[in-house]
Amino acid sequence: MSEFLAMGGYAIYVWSSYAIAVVVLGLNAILPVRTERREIAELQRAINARTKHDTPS
Amino acid sequence: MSPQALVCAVLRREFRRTARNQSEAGHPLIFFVLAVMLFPFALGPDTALLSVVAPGVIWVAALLAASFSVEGLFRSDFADGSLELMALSGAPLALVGLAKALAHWLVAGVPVLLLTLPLAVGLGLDPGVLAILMASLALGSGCMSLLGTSISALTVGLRGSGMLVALLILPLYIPLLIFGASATANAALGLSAAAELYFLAGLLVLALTLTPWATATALRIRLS
Amino acid sequence: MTYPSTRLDVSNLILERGEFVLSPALTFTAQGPSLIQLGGENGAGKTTALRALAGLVTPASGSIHWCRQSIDKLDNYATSLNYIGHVSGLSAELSVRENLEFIAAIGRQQQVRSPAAALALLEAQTFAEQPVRQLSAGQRQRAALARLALFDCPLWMLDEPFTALDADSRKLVENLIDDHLERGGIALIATHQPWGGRHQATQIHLGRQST
Amino acid sequence: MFDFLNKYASLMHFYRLSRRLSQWLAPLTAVLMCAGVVGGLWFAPTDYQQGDSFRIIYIHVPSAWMSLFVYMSMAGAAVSILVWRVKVAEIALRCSAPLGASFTFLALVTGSIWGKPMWGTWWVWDARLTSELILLFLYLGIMALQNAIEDRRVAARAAAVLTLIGVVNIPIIHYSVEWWSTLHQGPTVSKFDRPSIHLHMLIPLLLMSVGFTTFYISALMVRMRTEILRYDRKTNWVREIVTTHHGSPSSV
Repeated sequence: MSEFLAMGGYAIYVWSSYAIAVVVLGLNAILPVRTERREIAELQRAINARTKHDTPS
Repeated sequence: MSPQALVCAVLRREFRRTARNQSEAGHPLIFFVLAVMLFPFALGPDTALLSVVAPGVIWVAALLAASFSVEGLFRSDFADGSLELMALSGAPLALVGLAKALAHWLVAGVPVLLLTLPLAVGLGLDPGVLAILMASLALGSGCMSLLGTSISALTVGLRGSGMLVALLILPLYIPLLIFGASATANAALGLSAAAELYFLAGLLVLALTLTPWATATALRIRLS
Repeated sequence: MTYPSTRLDVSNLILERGEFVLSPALTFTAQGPSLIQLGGENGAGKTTALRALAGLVTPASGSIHWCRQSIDKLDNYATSLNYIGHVSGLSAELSVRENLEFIAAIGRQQQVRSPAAALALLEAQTFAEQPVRQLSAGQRQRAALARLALFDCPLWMLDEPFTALDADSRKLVENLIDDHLERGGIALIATHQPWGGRHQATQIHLGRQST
Repeated sequence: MFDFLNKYASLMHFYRLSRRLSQWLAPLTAVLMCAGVVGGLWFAPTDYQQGDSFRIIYIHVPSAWMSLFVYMSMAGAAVSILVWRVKVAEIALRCSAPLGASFTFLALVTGSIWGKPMWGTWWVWDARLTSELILLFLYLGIMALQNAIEDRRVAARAAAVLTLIGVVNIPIIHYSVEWWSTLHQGPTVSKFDRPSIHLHMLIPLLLMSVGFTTFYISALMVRMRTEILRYDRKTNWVREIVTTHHGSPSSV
């Protein structure tokens, strides 16, 4: 297992590349989902606020 | 209303406006000379080194001067409503864009070419290379004006569009810089610079055919 | 010389600007001599509506027909239209005459008078040589309206033409519009000032309604 | 045909379509990526020239390929914005730019890391890497222009024109950078010619490439749904979706 991790002496380069890939792709996966959830929550709040203050026209 | 008459009308108007506020038209030229003049202070006065660097320095300074001077091309037209008027006059907006680019080239491009002469001598560039530098800059400044007109039409009326135009336009100027600087570098080594000059001429023709459409579309978008 | 039969049909025009949908669907027909006044408080979309009718802005939905042809398929719509926005369209550095000469040179509309004659009609010839920068608002407005006398267009669209005009300049412009109507022209005016001319104006009120 | 396009490109239909699409696209991306990484790190034999450092290819090449693929799909969206005024294309253009920039950045970083063991320097002015660098600036330019204009519909159309200007310039930039790098470094074989590709090496590469593409589409879907909700927030179909949603997150 340890010689697998060593990557024939290029461990730093290979693993750092994969780590950066995980970070970049991870951010592109998680951040949009979080903004979507926040947007939905915001819209819910706006709708609740409007229905509460809606004077019957 | 023949196209030539339309182009002449736009040119006449641009020259009158430039004549009436010369200081504004002078700013990019002063910037160009200043930018080139900084390098002897940075690299030391010996012209042996300076003459090697001179073509690249002059090309980069010309690029920056063009990207700053092209920003204000439509600004006052957009503000005072004459852009709206030109769009509704029935005249082809692409031709107006082309005339504007030609006006910019004559007002900002040609003076940069003329200023290159004393600057190149100051940087110790020998006359053979200078001729090629002037040829490449002549073709290159044409492309700069055409491409710059389209990009400035895209950002007209936006606040802070000064830096925005430079940010959008410089990546697109890189091919011009590559062929322009390498043409002069080849000339300095005694090699023929024909290939690069042909490329620059090719880019100029491409810009002449495509950018008017882009300028017209961009202006219509900004007016909507 | 009267205009050939002219007709502007607008059917359920809906305009969108940023988040707002402007004006409930706009539908009207203007035929032969007719004056339409677009009313509504500031920001109700009068200018956007006028710009859409002029073809500058593409409406979200609805259609505009000039002489029974849709304006975006019509390439000579511009030659029959004289549009004056609330911005003068005159460059500050140039003199009034130079501006008008440029407008005459670039315009495809049918020119009937020399720039000097057009300026005289608007009593603007006294300051024709002054740069527009030095003009008062009323003078600049009259210089801008000189385009109405320069070209012969059956369709006029004026955005707030009477702002900054004193009483007799206003009378002057109203007469100009009335002459245009007598020759069978159509005029659309976006203003909330009352119309004092001879012809009867049909009112269209634009109310802004966010979606 | 255009009314059909516009009616069915309406945002509500697209929103529902993208929900269904995400349901199975996200797990597929995960499977493809894992298979590609496992294949690339374990099963692919060591390259006789570069040793194990060649395994960076499984990140560098797919992301470099994606940086161009995203720009081309943005150019397609740009044409449909300018010609047919399709709202969905406007939102697709706005949401694709950051993804394209991320792929380009990833290609740049992994490219220079890959170059380090071979040439001893972190950055080398290789033709392909330099073209990627300029492509990154094109993406940043499109994003900068979009943020500078408030009205979303005008911003989308302006960005569409800039994208088309960019797409014409990409081959010019690529060719002039090739010319420039051969001029200054001499016509050596470009450092990035892939090593003679062995079958076991090729399969993970294909898996990763398809995985990156499905990742782009599913990440784009999420971004677009957020944008659609914000765009149509006053309509009642959005109100009904939001109220029945109780905040359960949609999968990636």
